[in-house]
Amino acid sequence: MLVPLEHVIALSAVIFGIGVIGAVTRRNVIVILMSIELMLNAVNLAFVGFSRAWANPGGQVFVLMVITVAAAEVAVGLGIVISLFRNRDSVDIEEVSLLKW
Amino acid sequence: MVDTAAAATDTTLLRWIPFLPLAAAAVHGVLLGLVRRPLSRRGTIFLSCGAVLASFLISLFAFAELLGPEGPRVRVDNLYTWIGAGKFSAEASFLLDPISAVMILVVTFVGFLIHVYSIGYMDDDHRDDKGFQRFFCYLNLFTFSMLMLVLGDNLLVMFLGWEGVGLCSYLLIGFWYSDRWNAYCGMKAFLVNRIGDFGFLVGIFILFWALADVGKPTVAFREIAAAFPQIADRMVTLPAWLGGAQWKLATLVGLCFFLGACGKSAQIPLYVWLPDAMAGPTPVSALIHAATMVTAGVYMVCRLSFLYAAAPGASAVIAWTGAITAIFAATIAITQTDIKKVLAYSTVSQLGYMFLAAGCGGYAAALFHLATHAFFKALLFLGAGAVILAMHHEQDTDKMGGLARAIPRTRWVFLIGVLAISGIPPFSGFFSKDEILLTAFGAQSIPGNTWLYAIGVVTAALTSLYMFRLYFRTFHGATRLAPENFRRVHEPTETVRYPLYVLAAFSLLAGFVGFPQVYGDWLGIPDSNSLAHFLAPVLAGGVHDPGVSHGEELRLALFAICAATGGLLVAWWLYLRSPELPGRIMQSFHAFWRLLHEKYFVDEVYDALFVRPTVWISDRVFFRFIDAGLIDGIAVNGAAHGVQALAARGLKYAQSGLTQSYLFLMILGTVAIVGWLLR
Amino acid sequence: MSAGAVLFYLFAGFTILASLGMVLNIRNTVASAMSLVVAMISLGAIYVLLDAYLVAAIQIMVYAGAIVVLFLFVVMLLNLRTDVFPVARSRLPKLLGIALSGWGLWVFLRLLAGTLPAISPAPEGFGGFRELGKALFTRYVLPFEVTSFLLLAAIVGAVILAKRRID
Amino acid sequence: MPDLGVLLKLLFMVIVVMAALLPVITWVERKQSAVMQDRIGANRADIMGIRAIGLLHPLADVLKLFGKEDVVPLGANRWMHLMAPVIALIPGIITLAVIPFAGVYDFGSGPVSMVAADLDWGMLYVFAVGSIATYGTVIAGWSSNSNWGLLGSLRGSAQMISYEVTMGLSIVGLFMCFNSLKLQEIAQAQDTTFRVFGFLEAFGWVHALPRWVSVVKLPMWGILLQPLGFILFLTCIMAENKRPPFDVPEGESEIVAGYHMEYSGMRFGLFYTAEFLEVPVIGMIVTTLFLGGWTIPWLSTQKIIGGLTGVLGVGAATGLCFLLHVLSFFLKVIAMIWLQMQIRWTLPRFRYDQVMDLCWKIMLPLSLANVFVTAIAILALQRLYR
Repeated sequence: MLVPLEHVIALSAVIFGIGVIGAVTRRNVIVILMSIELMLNAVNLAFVGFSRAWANPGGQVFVLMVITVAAAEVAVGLGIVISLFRNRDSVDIEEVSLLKW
Repeated sequence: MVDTAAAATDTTLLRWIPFLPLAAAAVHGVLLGLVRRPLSRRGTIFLSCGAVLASFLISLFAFAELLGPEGPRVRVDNLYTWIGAGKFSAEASFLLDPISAVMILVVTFVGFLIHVYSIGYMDDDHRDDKGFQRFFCYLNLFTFSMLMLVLGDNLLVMFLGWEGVGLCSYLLIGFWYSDRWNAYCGMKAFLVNRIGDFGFLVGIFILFWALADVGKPTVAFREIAAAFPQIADRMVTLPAWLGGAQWKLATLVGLCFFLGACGKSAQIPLYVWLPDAMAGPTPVSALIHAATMVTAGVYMVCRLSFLYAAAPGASAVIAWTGAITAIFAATIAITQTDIKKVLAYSTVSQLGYMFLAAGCGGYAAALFHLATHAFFKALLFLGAGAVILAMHHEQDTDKMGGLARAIPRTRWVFLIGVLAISGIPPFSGFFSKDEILLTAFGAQSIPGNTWLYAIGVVTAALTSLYMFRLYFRTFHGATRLAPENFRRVHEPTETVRYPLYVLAAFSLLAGFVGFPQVYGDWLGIPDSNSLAHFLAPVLAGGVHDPGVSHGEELRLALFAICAATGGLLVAWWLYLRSPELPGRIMQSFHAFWRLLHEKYFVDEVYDALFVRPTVWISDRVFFRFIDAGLIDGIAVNGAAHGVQALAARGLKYAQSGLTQSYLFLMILGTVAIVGWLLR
Repeated sequence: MSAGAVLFYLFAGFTILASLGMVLNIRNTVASAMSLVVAMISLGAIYVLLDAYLVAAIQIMVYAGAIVVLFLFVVMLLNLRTDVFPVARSRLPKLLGIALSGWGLWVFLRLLAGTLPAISPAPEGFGGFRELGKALFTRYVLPFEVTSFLLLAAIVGAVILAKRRID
Repeated sequence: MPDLGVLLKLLFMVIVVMAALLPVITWVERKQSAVMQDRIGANRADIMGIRAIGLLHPLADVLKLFGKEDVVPLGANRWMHLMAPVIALIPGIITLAVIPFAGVYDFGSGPVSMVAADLDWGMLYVFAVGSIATYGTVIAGWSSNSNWGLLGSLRGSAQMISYEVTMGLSIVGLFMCFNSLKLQEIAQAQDTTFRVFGFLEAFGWVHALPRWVSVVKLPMWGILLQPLGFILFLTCIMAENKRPPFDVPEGESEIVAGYHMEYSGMRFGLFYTAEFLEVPVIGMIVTTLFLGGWTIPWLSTQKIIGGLTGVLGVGAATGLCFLLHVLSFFLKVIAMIWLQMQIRWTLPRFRYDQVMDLCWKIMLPLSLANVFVTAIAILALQRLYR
């Protein structure tokens, strides 16, 4: 193998961290969804790395599952975004704070 | 001693005996409870009676199978492992040995007859449309439970049936629940039985604890019997709050089990529920509260005979309790006027006889009397039921008299029953009661066994006295009915009458299965007491030898006959010859008469001692203070109010509605966990 | 250092830069989306380097080809030229969150060193569609089916949500 | 590091396509439209009076486009606006890398596969790359700050995503038949023939069949195994290319020029090139998948080489065979290009909703049905022949 597994996992961790930061700090709902996608990708990378390390296809199978789930999530999430935009004319997530005391 | 722990033939026949009635009951229950479409009368009859008849036939077959080959007469039908925990495993399995064979025959046969009888008896019950099917549903359920009880291979299955019959008795006593009094009686029966069941359970626990202590954790009868000698003689120290005395384990366990028997079989001090149980329909009184369920205690004592044989103390207690109960109930019965009450007290008294025999070691005698009593007492109850039907649900003998002309058939069968219970030869009661008295007379191991015998004889005299009193007051003398009512008295229908005939035949002949050896020697019949020999292999002590010479035995029998006839004559003199006499006696001994008539005020005493304090405590302390005050007030509502206040003060501000703050908190938690895991 | 390693670190750099670009570009949503695409494609390349060919192809097809296009589609549908939002209500927790996640990341990376097995050369046909297909339809068939149901639910949900009127 | 052979093959493809095919295609497009519309067509461009029936027009176009000013409209996102055409062009070019333009030959130094990158997952690669092409459209329309462009790219993205789904499903059946995703393998698998009524043997009365039954043989081409798949795939991939009749993203009569209306000069030329580049690429893919790729019907490689060896010796025979294969490949490709032209100039533009309905309501179910039927047929045949 070309690089040690640690580096792969480290890369995945870094990407995940970036995704977290994006999800926490950005206020544009769409960008938040993107950040979530980024996190999912980080997880996928970890899966692939491990599945390569142990020569076990299971990890890649689960990557496929994750991709499917991501697609579903995006479809629904963007649907929500659209209806949200229709109602509030904004994609600022802090606009959507009705459900509180 | 039972040595058949290993030698048992497997069979798959037995399971059908209890399960057919269960299936019938289940069908009824589903139709009534879920589908809510009651079956037609014909269908109900066919289903229930058919199920019981089938299980009776199967029982006959199994019995024949059992009689066939010599050797260990034990059949086991193992369904599955009910409870398996480590070394301990309780099988859901049925055991057929001579004891349970006799029991299932009695149960299914009498049960079937009473099912048939109920067709006619419940026919005029129009209190609610579903009543008919509901009644048969309960009857089938009872039959199932009773069969579980007698067929159970281990204490747990037996206990299952034990509770089941208790439940069914509750349901059937309060069958006409619209009447508060019936509901109350059912409740009373249930609660009093609970006390007994408690004793039973404690017995099981102690026994199991001791067996596990010697490395044989089991509840199966035969294994217990095999392992019992190891633990029979060890001493148990009661906890300090029970006096901390040293008890022999066998005695302790035996007494615990006997407490259960007292509850189920209505012995002092727990007999009070049985007379009130007469609130149920008469077939119920006949089946449950005379023939089968109340004898469960006797059955249990015989089933555990190996235990009681090793516990003379417990046996003495049983014998004395039985004797005292017998005479006690008999004296009460003398003054009762309600036809069913009289029979109820006589049942208590006869059960006392059985325990007397069992306590004195005559387990075969006890079972013998159990069987005969099942027949003639069922006969008496059903006859009483016929009378009650004829009288249009009038039970008070003060309003009867001279019915012999109106309902001759009923009168004759009833007479047979009376003769049988009074112990007039050659009716079945004579043989069984005689054997019991003999056993009591010969039981040297029991302190004061001669007194037991004396009590037995006196009770026999009293028995024939009150039974003939009942008979004369019901069927003879001048009628106390208004003429137009008297004209409306009529014979019951066939389905009511034919069971009476069959039972009459059996109460006439059933005695000969236990034909004493004395007369057997006259007629040159070896082993004439076939029942005893049949039961011998599974009973402690085998064929019980009272150790009384033949001449002595004959003299005792003569004595008993004299006592019975004496009672008969007294009754005849008092209630036919000079009917005004009882009134005068009542006047002169009024206080004593009242004492008897009010059943020694036992109910009142119990009410004052136990019921009222319990009710007071549970109402004032447990309900109003603990439940309503502490639990509802402080725990439940208090917690709710506290949480509400907390949330309203500060917690709600955490609910900012900002999705990202939630997300942030989530990440906070995750990071914390990860950090802690990786620390 | 082998050519594969060079490519790996190259694409790793691309990925990180693109992700940062996506997160930090606070003016232009489409630009964020585009940098996300770059990240996806570089990840796909990394998958190729890790012998996960099928996953790489699907990564590019689904993520780059469909999901992000969907993002762009929505952005354009809502016609968000630039997203300038009023001042945020809560900054502190976010910064704290960043710090904490950074710390957690650091701990993780520090503990990562030398804990994982060395990677052996991949067996023949590893990561190919044949092997994965076999695994997917034999051993993991239940998750597969369940995921298909999830997709169905998602389709229905998306349609219902995006409809103008629910009639 | 890629060796020389790979580079050579790639260069061969790129040069052939870009330098030879593209200009010709533009010319053919003009001429064919003219023929079909009963015009003379482009014929005025000349060098010192030599017109060469308009063959110089492509050159003139290129010169003109280079000469024009490259306008970036006001309020546009400059970088993206500049990048979009490149993104649009790249996928078409790099797709060429996996297309086998000839078979596998042994010139004495081991077998050489005549494809730049002989990937196991070649077809997936094609899909992946093709899915990137969407961005060109999307970015172009969005970045050039214009409502027409925005509408165009909206339509474009929706259309391309939708048709990718059906495109993928429509050739699953083919993969089942050839049991591979490797384009070279698919092509080789088609380098043979199959007996039309061969399956009748399975019923055990083949001896009762007339003699000619086992003589009638057809080349094992995808189009013969998967006719429905062929139609679906061709439709989808043409829709991907957004040329008429699927040119709703740039419908001149509705949204002036759609996503590239704000482009001018060579950047527009790049979009233009991209579209025309897609045409031969599509032709190549379809040829490889459905028309037997480089194979020559009824003449398998072994037959050719075996037949010619006696005359020319092995090396020359192989070389000749190679040339023949390349020839047949490009003939088929040109045929496919002509077919696309035909369709492009025959059918009018669909309405947008028609495009979507065609994709989701007609072709997707059809492709699914195709997959099922194929699977069942394959299983049945396996049963019969076992």
